Amino acid sequence: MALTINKKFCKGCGICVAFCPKQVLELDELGKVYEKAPEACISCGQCELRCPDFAIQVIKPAKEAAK
Amino acid sequence: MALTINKKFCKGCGICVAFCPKQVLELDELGKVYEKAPEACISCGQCELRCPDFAIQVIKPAKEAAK
Amino acid sequence: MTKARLMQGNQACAEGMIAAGVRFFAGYPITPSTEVAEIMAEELPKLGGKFIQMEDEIAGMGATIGASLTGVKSLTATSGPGFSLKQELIGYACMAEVPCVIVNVQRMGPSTGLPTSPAQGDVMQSRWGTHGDHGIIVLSPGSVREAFDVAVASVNFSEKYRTPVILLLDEVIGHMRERVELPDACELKLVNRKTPTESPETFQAYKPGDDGVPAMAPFGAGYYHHVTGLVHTHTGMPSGGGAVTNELVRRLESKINRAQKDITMYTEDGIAGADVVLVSYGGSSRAASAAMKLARAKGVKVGMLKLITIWPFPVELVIEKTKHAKTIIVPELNTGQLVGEVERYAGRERVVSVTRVDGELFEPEEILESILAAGGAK
Amino acid sequence: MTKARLMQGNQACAEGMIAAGVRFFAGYPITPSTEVAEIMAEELPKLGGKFIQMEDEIAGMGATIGASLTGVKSLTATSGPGFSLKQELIGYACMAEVPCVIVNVQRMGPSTGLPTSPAQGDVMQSRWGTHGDHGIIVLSPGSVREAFDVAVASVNFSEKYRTPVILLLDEVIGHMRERVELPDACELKLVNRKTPTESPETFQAYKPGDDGVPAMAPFGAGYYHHVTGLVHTHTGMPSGGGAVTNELVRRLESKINRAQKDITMYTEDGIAGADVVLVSYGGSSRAASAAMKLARAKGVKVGMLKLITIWPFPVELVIEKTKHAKTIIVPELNTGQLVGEVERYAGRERVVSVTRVDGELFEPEEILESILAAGGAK
Amino acid sequence: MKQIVLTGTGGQGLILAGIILAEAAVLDGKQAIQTQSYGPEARGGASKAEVIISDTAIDYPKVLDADVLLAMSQEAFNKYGAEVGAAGSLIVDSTFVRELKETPAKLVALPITKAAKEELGRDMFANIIALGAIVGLTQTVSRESLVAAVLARVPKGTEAKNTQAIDIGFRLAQEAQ
Amino acid sequence: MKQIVLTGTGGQGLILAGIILAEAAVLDGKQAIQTQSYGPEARGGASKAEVIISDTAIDYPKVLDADVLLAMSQEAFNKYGAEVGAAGSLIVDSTFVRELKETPAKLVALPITKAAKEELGRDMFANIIALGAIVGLTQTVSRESLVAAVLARVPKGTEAKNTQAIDIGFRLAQEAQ
Amino acid sequence: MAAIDKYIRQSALPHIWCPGCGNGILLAALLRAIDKQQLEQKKTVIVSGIGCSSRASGYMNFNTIHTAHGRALPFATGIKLANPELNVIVITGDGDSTAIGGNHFIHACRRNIDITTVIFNNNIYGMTGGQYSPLSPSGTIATTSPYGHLERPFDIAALAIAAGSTYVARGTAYHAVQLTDLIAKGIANKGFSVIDAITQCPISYGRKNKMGGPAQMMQWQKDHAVMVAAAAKMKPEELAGKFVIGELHKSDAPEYTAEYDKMIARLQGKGGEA
Amino acid sequence: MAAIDKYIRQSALPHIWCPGCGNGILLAALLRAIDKQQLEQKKTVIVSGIGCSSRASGYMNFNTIHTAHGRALPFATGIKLANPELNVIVITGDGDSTAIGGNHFIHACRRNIDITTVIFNNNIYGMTGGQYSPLSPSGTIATTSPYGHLERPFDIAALAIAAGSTYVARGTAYHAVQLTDLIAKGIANKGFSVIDAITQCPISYGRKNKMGGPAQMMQWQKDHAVMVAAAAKMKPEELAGKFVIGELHKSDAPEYTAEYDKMIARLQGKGGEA
Ligand SMILES: Cc1ncc(C[n+]2csc(CCOP(=O)(O)OP(=O)(O)O)c2C)c(N)n1
Ligand SMILES: Cc1ncc(C[n+]2csc(CCOP(=O)(O)OP(=O)(O)O)c2C)c(N)n1
Ligand code: SF4
Ligand code: SF4
Ligand code: SF4
Ligand code: SF4
Ligand code: SF4
Ligand code: SF4
Ligand SMILES: [Mg+2]
Ligand SMILES: [Mg+2]
Repeated sequence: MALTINKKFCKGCGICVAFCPKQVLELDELGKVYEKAPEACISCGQCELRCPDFAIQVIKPAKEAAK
Repeated sequence: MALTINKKFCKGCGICVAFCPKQVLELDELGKVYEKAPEACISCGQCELRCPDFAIQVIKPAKEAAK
Repeated sequence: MTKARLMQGNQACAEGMIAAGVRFFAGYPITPSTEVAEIMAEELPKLGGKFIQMEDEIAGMGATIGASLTGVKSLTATSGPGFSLKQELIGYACMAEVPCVIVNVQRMGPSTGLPTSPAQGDVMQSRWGTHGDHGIIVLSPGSVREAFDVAVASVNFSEKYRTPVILLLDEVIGHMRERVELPDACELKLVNRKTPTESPETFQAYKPGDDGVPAMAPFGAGYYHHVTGLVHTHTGMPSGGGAVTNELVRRLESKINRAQKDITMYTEDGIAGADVVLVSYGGSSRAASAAMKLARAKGVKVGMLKLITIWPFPVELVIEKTKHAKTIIVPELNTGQLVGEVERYAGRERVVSVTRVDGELFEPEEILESILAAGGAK
Repeated sequence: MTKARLMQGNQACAEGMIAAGVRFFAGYPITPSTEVAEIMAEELPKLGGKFIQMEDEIAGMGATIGASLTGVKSLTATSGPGFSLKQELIGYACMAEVPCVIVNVQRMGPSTGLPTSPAQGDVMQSRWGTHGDHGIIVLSPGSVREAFDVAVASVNFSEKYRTPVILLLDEVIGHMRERVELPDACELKLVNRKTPTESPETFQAYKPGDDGVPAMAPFGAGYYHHVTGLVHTHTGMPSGGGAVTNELVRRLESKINRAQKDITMYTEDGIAGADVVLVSYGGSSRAASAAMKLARAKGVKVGMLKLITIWPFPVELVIEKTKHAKTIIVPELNTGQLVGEVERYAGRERVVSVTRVDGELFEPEEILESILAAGGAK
Repeated sequence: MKQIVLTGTGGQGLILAGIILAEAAVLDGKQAIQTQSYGPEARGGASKAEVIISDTAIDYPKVLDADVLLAMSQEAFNKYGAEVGAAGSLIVDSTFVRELKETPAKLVALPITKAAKEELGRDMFANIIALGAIVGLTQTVSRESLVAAVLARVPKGTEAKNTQAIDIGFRLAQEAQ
Repeated sequence: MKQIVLTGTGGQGLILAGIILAEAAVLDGKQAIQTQSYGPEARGGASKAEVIISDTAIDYPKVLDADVLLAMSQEAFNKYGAEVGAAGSLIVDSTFVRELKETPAKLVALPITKAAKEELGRDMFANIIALGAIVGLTQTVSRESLVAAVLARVPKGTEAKNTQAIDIGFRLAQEAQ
Repeated sequence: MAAIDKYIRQSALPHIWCPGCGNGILLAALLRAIDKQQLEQKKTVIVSGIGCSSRASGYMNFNTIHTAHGRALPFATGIKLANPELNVIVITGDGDSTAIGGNHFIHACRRNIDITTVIFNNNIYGMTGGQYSPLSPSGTIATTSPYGHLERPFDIAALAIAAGSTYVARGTAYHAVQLTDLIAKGIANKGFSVIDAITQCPISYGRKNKMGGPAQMMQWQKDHAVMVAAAAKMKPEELAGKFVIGELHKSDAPEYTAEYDKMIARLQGKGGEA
Repeated sequence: MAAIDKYIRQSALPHIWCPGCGNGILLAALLRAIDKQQLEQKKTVIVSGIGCSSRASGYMNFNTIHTAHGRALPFATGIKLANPELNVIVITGDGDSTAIGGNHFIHACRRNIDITTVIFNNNIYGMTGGQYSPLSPSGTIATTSPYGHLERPFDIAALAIAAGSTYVARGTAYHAVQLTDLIAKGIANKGFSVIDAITQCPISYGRKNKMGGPAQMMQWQKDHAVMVAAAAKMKPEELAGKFVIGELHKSDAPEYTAEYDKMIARLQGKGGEA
């Protein structure tokens, strides 16, 4: 999985959802983010970049692969 | 006489003396302005214009003549 | 139909100001006073009045004084940090004798403190915050209805005595909503500053009347007088003369002190025969009242003097109302401020200071304890 | 060779500051304090220190606090109007416990007042000028030599107690030149703020020591702590907790009050057996001394307690030194300020307030009159 | 005297709910006081509104002994839940409060926000549903006064939905009893 | 104890003169205090410096009873002239003080500024001449200390002229006696 | 002078300024400008701050107020907003307006409130005896910069323009006739007008900076000022060390109190949407 | 995020900002810029004022100080001047920096003191619940302008340039990568640098002004920002209603603390005349 989500920090603002180019993300019924379509993620980092709450971290696949 | 000088107001700064185009004015020994060469005065108004102390008034000859 | 409404203290304060004729407000937002500004922004233009949010509190104070000079009743509102910033110009208003009202809705300090928590930490500052000797009037309401009444009174006093008046609210009263029935506009007695009876040629802008207060000509009315924060003569022109200085500085204080009776607002409850007298003011008086009733239920003879006017400190009143008390309890949401005056005038031995500074209102139990300790010990 | 020099009070003050280790000054010119700034502008850069004239007094206060946070002993100087403007940030320094010294050379107020005339009108303001409860130290010298000594003491106290200290000069002492012999640098005892003994990992920036004062790490030393004017925990991080608030607000006052003995500076003269005790401070003590000698020559038993530390008000000392006096006379160049504290603690009956507010120093005769009236009446 | 405490998070409109409740009491001819406490800062975090309703003058404005406490979020439940005792009711919005702790109070769990979303399409009606439920459960104020107070406060055009919200609240209350 | 008052207008350097006089007294091993009073404002108008010299500690810093009063302008003479009594001396600069009033004091009129202009070419030495004259007339401080104090204060390069100024002052004093 | 006599409180003269101080020249220019614009005397308010320059208000026979240091503009804003019928003129020093009063200055510019501000700019704090001001040139010797001033001065005209002022001009005491004209135009502008009036402080600036006496300082003004039209044709090198005088900026923008009155009219249903 | 983890006080999170508030995005951009410039952590000081934005300092693992409203720059000036070795970064709000703090702002620009100031510009007073700020556009609905704001906003970049700042840039929360870059360049500039960082306050600004939710407000930023290079090629009509982002100004001028140190060296005879 390319994303680490810290639900405790997520405030459900929806910014990551709106700007994810691949519609990977959605809010659950408690208003917290989750990966609806993890397989679509291209690890572009947009969500991490714009999450105001330090709630998403994108692990770059390049690094993963190198391990 | 074209000038009314209020010696009480004059502080002897010398500005009028310096900028009079006709060297009409000078400071006396108490440091107050007086007309050394009244006849040379052309009523140009420079002294009144630049006196910081409202100590000189130039009576325009035109007006005088009209009376 | 009843006129009863639920109303917030800050709103009652704002409505009182408008009812008293305030038509100009200049200020800078700060919690927990902001509602006063917001209501003014909404209401004043509808009445042809003016609201302006200035670049800071100092500017708010300056514009308020400026507006008042044109003859308009003027107001500003703030809280601790902003009140500190306004101090220089509050002194200006004292010196130049410009009527205006400053609302300070106290919050927990010092410094930024706890912006949304109640305290009564600015009591001494409201008297002494600006440099130099001066007199000032400070009123502190203990209920939403009083916030309205005191707003009206503060405008009236400022006009009558040509002085800044501080309306010292606290977060308890300012932010609380309670049921009120407000008087009709026609029931209110409004005071306007004296205007000159003399012609511009003979009028002296700072020549006091018999009451120590000079008449005031609004800018634009054809009186070409000078207003300054320097020591000045009766004409308003600067002077460094000793006699002029002495007369002026003493008068700024005495015009207010001599009117102490007129200015003093208070309520009392069961003072006669009380062994214990609570001297209370503002938000903490609510807890004191509750404690008093609990104590009475336990058989203690306890009364309460609730001061609304806290400066000039009502010396005679406090002496009179406490003279038979064995114990005087002064509960305050600070580390003990007005208690100093009570000690000074009633004598230290009988006075108990009850304080709370954790950002919460007293619980009645805390005050009750002191009452019982006092009631029991004697 | 004698080390005697003729020196102005403001200069002695500035030299005392430098001798005490001040290496940063930020301020804004204002009569009659400007000489302090001017001397700093001249001397500090030679010593590798920094002087900056800021855009206003508020900025001067802010820069002074900022500089102190880097570990440098820092100073600002002003007079009434500027002192009023600094009040908000003085409260910040109290709250964030940043050592710094504020010189206020008092002039006649309120407002612009008489900029070049003496007064002692800021005595209450120096204690209560900022909003919210806080403790503060205020020292007022009565001679040029004392201006030097008190400058050193003010820096020392600010460092020791991590608090702003107000050096309350007045125009009499500030502008007067008199013969002084100053101590050598090596004779001075200098105090530096405590620094952390713990590592950055365990250090808590606002955890008080046994003396109620936390150790202080300078910015840049590797301690990543937070400084704020909000109520904060021992770590320095904001908190609205009641217990945290109570502990902090009370400690800010108690750390100073508990050190009252250490902080109290005074001189006394002939208190034992005196019927009349003068309680005096600052410039007016010079007239009081002269009056005392005149009275003694007339056979009156009169003594004097000259307070140098005026806040925290030296309660025990004043009680002790006045307890046998039949009359206590408090001469002040204001309408009666510190006299309130004397009345509070010594009892109103015996206290006589002698005041002068015309922009001139007392003449000895005026005070003598009160002494004789008191000496005669008893 | 009735003491009611409404808790939740910033955006849930609980202070407004408190005001409406107090206004309804005034319409009933009662004395009423409403207060709130903020966290250390204005933004986010748990929020709390208090209402006291009485037939006689009210001295002390804060709730000392709650008759009803509403918790609309887990955080608020954790923080304030213990403020209601055996004699009182603890109403929780089961949409958000998932982990319940022991309480001596009468516990009533209602799907308040869920109902708002499902039945009215927007969670912003949750506070009004909560009011309906509280009044339904405790009769602190009259239903007419509640309706009047709500309608006096809400934006134009939302009157119908808000009346519906009150009804839902009453229904939830009834279902729970 | 000697009490000396120096009065005149702003630019005449009388405060500096007061400081120098007090410094000379310190050099003599005496106690000394110097004060000044400004008008209501810093600029222009009459200026006044006071010096008290004593063998013992000085409590009160202001002059109560002047032994010497110097008036270097008409305005200062009018304003302060009466502050010196029968036991004192009133020294006036006759260059500027043209209208004399009755005074119980010993009146000494000296052409101080005139001498400065005529003998030293610039009126800025008038204050030092005045000091020379005062010391010449009253021996308040020693001549050596006065010279030392003056030289310690004046700009480099003007030492000779200043020493000369003192001499002129002493000469004027002598001529007057 | 006859024309401006009625605008002067004769009994307050002579004024407190030092011999040769330029403030009196500027004051006269201002009075002539008021006369030129034929402002109604009783509807005219003069507001000043604190400083030598700010004492000018005391000599002027209008509604006058000498406020606190730096605060003339907030007071003036209150006066103008409370009664827009009044003509409000502010007299301020370079320190008063750009040091302690700098914030009020830029905000008054931004609001474009109809106030005319004349800055008596002597590059120094005169009143307190010569400390550097935000308009002191780099290198200035002042009592607080005994080793030469390290900071750069503001370009006050650029600042006023950037902040939104709709009329900005510069003149000097030497060019007193032109200055009168520039002030008159400032008064005529319906909006916030700034006139940077360069003047000499021989006592607290001139002496320390070896500028000579008052007349020499005015000669310096004459020699270093370049008219705006001439400056437009000069190269930067030629302009180095000189300063430009004349009308430097004029623009249009809504005036604050007029906008406010429109809002009131709208709310009271007296006017249309404006 | 790993790179900036060490710059965050993890125990202080979650932060106090509302859901969707842009402050967190700006904070992350700033931390990345600090990382990019490899500032020595213990020699770096973060100074903030008062406001929602100014709470950022509390989350940053440096020497941090949360000062008083509007006063971050005077504190920062004291810190930098007392110890020029420290890297000083100021975080401030639009109200904090241009309302109450406006004077300190222009003076810091003028002194060109080596401080980097990041303005978290949400066009409103967020902390106090939505009053207009000097950067609120005309017409803004705020709690203190219920009928639409009458004043014009400052052009903060023009103001900073006129006041003397030597680096001025503008970015947005949406353009977070570019913003990081602009801040990094500001830090690199030896002098006073200003970064106007446009951000969204959905609660106190967005709601009242019908801007939609946080994502829509960021979309607005995207749609209305024009890169400086592109803007240069556009006509004024095309730019109307848009704003320019990127590096807006860069110039050279003596830095204040460096000048001060040279003066000390000169006085102590350690350096030549400089
Ligand atoms: C709050 C405050 N700070 C400082 C002063 C002292 N002060 C009076 S005037 C002045 C500066 C004057 O400079 P400027 O405005 O340029 O006027 P000028 O005297 O040069 O005409 C200062 C610092 C004051 N009166 N009030
Ligand atoms: C002296 C003072 N005045 C007013 C306030 C109240 N106050 C706190 S933050 C703020 C404005 C914040 O606006 P901004 O700087 O834009 O920051 P934001 O909250 O929008 O990030 C105000 C007016 C204060 N704390 N101190
Ligand atoms: S990394 Fe890119 S694609 Fe993956 S979830 Fe985040 S925004 Fe979407
Ligand atoms: S941007 Fe962050 S806070 Fe907002 S919904 Fe996504 S993860 Fe949650
Ligand atoms: S009017 Fe002209 S010529 Fe006559 S004295 Fe004045 S300046 Fe000289
Ligand atoms: S300009 Fe005026 S004050 Fe100066 S010397 Fe001439 S008349 Fe006298
Ligand atoms: S000090 Fe300067 S500005 Fe002030 S009156 Fe004297 S010459 Fe004019
Ligand atoms: S009020 Fe606005 S600026 Fe403040 S935290 Fe909320 S969204 Fe952010
Ligand atoms: Mg100036
Ligand atoms: Mg903002």
